[in-house]
Amino acid sequence: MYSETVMDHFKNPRNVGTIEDADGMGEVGNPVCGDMMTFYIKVKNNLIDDIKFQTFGCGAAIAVSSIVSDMAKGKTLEEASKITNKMVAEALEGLPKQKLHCSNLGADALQKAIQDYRQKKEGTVSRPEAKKCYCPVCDLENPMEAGFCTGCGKEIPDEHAHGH
Amino acid sequence: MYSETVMDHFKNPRNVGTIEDADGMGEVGNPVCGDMMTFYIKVKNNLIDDIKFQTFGCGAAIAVSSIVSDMAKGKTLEEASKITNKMVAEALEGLPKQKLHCSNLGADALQKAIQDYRQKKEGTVSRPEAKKCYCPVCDLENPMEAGFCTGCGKEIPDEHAHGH
Amino acid sequence: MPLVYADHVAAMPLHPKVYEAMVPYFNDFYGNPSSIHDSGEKARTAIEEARGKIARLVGSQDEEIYFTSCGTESNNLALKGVALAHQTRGKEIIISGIEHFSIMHTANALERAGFNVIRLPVDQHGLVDPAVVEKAITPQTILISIMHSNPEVGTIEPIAEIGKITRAKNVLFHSDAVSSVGTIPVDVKQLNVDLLSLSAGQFYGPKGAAALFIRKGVRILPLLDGGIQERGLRAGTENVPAIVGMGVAADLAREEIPQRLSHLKKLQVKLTEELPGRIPYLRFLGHPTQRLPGNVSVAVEYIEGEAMLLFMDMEGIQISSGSACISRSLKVSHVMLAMGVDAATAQGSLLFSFGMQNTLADVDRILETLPPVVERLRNISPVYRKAMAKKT
Amino acid sequence: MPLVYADHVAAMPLHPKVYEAMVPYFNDFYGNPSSIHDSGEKARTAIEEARGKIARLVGSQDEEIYFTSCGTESNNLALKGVALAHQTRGKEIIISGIEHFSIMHTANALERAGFNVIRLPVDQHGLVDPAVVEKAITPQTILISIMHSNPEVGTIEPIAEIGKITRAKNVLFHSDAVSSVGTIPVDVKQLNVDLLSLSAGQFYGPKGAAALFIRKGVRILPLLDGGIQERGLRAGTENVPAIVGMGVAADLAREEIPQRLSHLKKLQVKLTEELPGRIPYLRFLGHPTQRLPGNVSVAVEYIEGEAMLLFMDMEGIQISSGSACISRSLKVSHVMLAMGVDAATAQGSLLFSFGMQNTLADVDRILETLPPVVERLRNISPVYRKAMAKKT
Ligand SMILES: Cc1ncc(COP(=O)(O)O)c(C=O)c1O
Ligand SMILES: Cc1ncc(COP(=O)(O)O)c(C=O)c1O
Repeated sequence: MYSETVMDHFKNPRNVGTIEDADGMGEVGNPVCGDMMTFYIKVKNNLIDDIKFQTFGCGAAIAVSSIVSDMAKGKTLEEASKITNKMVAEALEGLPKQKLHCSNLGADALQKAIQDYRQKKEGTVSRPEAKKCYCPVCDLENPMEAGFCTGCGKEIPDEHAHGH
Repeated sequence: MYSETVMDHFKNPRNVGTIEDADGMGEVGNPVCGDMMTFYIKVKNNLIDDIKFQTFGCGAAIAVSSIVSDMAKGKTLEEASKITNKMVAEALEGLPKQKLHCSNLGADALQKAIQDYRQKKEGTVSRPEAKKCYCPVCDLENPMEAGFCTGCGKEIPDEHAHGH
Repeated sequence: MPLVYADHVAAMPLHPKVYEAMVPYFNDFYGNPSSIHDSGEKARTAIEEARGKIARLVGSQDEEIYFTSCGTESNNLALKGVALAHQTRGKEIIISGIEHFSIMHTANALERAGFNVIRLPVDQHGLVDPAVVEKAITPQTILISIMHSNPEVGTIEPIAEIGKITRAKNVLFHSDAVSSVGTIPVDVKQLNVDLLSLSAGQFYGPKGAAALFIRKGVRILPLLDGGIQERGLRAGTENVPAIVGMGVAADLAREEIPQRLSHLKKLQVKLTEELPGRIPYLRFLGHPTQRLPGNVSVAVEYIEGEAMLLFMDMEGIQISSGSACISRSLKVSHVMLAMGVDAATAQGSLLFSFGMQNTLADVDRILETLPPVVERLRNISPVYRKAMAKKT
Repeated sequence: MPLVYADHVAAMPLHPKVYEAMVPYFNDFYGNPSSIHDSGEKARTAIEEARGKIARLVGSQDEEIYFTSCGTESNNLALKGVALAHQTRGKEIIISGIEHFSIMHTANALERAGFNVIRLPVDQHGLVDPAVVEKAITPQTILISIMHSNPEVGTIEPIAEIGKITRAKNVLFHSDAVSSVGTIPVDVKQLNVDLLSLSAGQFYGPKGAAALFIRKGVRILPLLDGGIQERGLRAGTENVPAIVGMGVAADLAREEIPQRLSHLKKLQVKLTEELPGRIPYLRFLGHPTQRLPGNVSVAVEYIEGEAMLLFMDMEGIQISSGSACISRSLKVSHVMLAMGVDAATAQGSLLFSFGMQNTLADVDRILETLPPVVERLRNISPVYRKAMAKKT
């Protein structure tokens, strides 16, 4: 099911943990929905000097958190802000269709931590991002990331599937 | 599918043939319907002295003709008249459900030959028997002997199935 | 006395390589393809590989192949699934008069549910005329289903020509290719079909595995609701060993079709050519040239098929017939009637359907065994006696 | 490292005697049961023998057993077949909230087709209350379908009690006994059910064979139209080897159920008793006593199931979970939600389902392997950190 890279990051996640005196913190998801990620960053000279995460979730969610933390570490805030879901999925050598929403979550959590830092240290006002509900138990007949209609079980064409 | 007795009569049918100067002749069925039987009898002292048949039809039809001829041979006309479908099927140690109509045919053909004899020799008026159509290609949705509804394929309860 | 099995339209033996490939999926890899652990993964990988093999056999994309349990289910899914999904557009369905029961009775069921079913005639060889199909199409027509070949009389239908018409008229086109796939080349692109049924049991694969090709983008609803196996179109735990076997059988078919064609043709031609010299009053059924290789359908006049079958069976020769006495519904073959064969003649029909393990010696066995059986039955047939009396 | 397969609700290995019995039907007796020659006869005899064996396992008459291709098909046939045949009498169908997808989604499909579906609640142990069933019945009710046991949480339902009610009220009663038959005693007479689904794959039989018991006299329409196999209720060439295997598996089950009960119970009790001493914050799911032997359903709080499964799989231990991440529809188990288990807890559910080849050593392996996996995942879980922070 998972690529070797995913399994490697799942088995040996990089940068696991918390940072007590973090400069920025971002949390997304909810255990009710299956996945929850918390990112902590330390910023030095506009660079992400240290990064840690904690994740409740499936193999993909853990691997995504790990690789996002790796990708962000040492980068400037601007560079790190540009990490997209697609880059995450590609770095992991692909994710199963129904797991692609996990890559969204990882990038979202990082961005949230960066925004938190900016808000706290630089007073920048965060643009609240329009969040999609990833909740698999929500009332929506068809969660947009599901890949399948959860009502009838039928495949949802790609163009609608991952419209984050 | 068939009992040993059926197979024996099918393989070695008794009394096959025609009788040139028959005292009575009876023919039932139609090749269109799958089965056709012709019976010939010679009558001496009110006894069936000789009997022959020819049959176009399936294994059951041939076996039925054969055993009916055997059962009738040497009997008085009255006794022979009493040969019923049930007796035929029993003498053959059973017939598959969907072949039971063949036993009707055999008894019918014999009765017809006896009636023909009576008509010719004794001037008796034959009671025309109410004939059921055994034609498998007829328009009836459910041939009565079919055992199954030929429309939907469902089993037809026994009480309706062989109501000859 | 070695057995001569010449009833391949009814069932085929497994190819030894197919059986070999299935064995590990009975004993070692018994996982459920939906399970995420290694046993499940192995099963899932196996069925996806099989899907690819079947796709290559019929020229489709992998994800256009949906597994079912039998040809009947594929045909039911095609007709009912399309009917349900498209009924708001129209309620007219066109089939031919010589379809397999699984199309014919499914169409009858749809008719009872309010659909309008048009049944097209065939000519004396069993051919559907593409021009007649074209004329039958109305704006209400949502689906046309014409079989690729008819196993009872061997006729191969002009599916590619009909496909051009349905494509031009923008009507969905299904073909029941159960008796064709694996024996003769079938390519869904070349045929322009939107749906196509095939069954492993008809190409030396196992019973219990079949498939429906559904062109990408064709809307269809499932027949079996439940889990989201087969992308939601066919719920139920996959029959992994059978599907694996079907995949291997598909690969073998792809490689062997040229040999199959020539071997089966050879047997068919020999029997067709030599039978009339041994038995008078025969009538060959189906198309003389446009026919399934290895398929010889012949009516022996003045006698009945089941009786012949029984005597042949005693001699170890296993064949089939379109006689009413054989069908459990006690009806003479609707295929033969649709072709204008009279019912009495159809009663005496015999179907020899050869397979790869049959030999020319088998044909010789048939040529030796059948004539005395026919003679014996004609000798006790009142119909034969009358016909001969008329002739003299 | 020997494999510990403890996912028998998903799939079971074949019993070696079942496999042995199937082999000749792949290689030697490949005939079609509808053929009248000897090969066909052998196949027909074999499936009728299998029918008898299955009838004896569930206490029915032979002709009340109808073969299908899988449990899902049996469930679809039961619900849709009865709904179609009885819709003129009423359009109300009652199911429970913890049915398998093949009942739940079939009921949804019937709802879309105009039927009224009542979904009954269950208590925190997953039990349906017979009194609630009784109250739900109206003059429009044509069918009630309550599963015999739930494989996800192990709860066995009071089917015999419900059967008394439906019999008294003269309403048809179906029970999905797919996860029960072959593991615990199931007798259709004692249960008073009118229809009952069972599947060979759930009692060491092959995939591809299942059955529906339909009490004599119950009117039902077919789902697959075509030939008149299975007395017209299920068209399609019979999967002979699988049906033969199902028969043998049924005979074995009948003989072995007492041993199965005690062996599986032993494994279940050991795991249930020893797990809490090794891992804190567990919650056992389903009924504490009225449950399938060998079935241990437990929620490990603060972490997610798929991650546990992956680590266990790496250690050669194969199990299952009701987590949303595992279901391909990305929904948390509806069964657990119906029982009032909150979604976050359900994410951490694990299902151990033992089979006859599992041993007490396997349970030990699980007891050793799971705790470090749980610890590792809790250590990286923000949910666990927060929960612990709250507790101190
Ligand atoms: C209770 C229950 N019903 C029905 C089914 C469906 O069976 P299948 O997947 O073989 O169609 C299952 C499957 O495991 C089941 O556990
Ligand atoms: C042309 C054709 N279609 C459909 C079927 C149905 O296949 P099955 O009996 O495997 O369901 C057959 C069976 O031989 C067939 O010949």
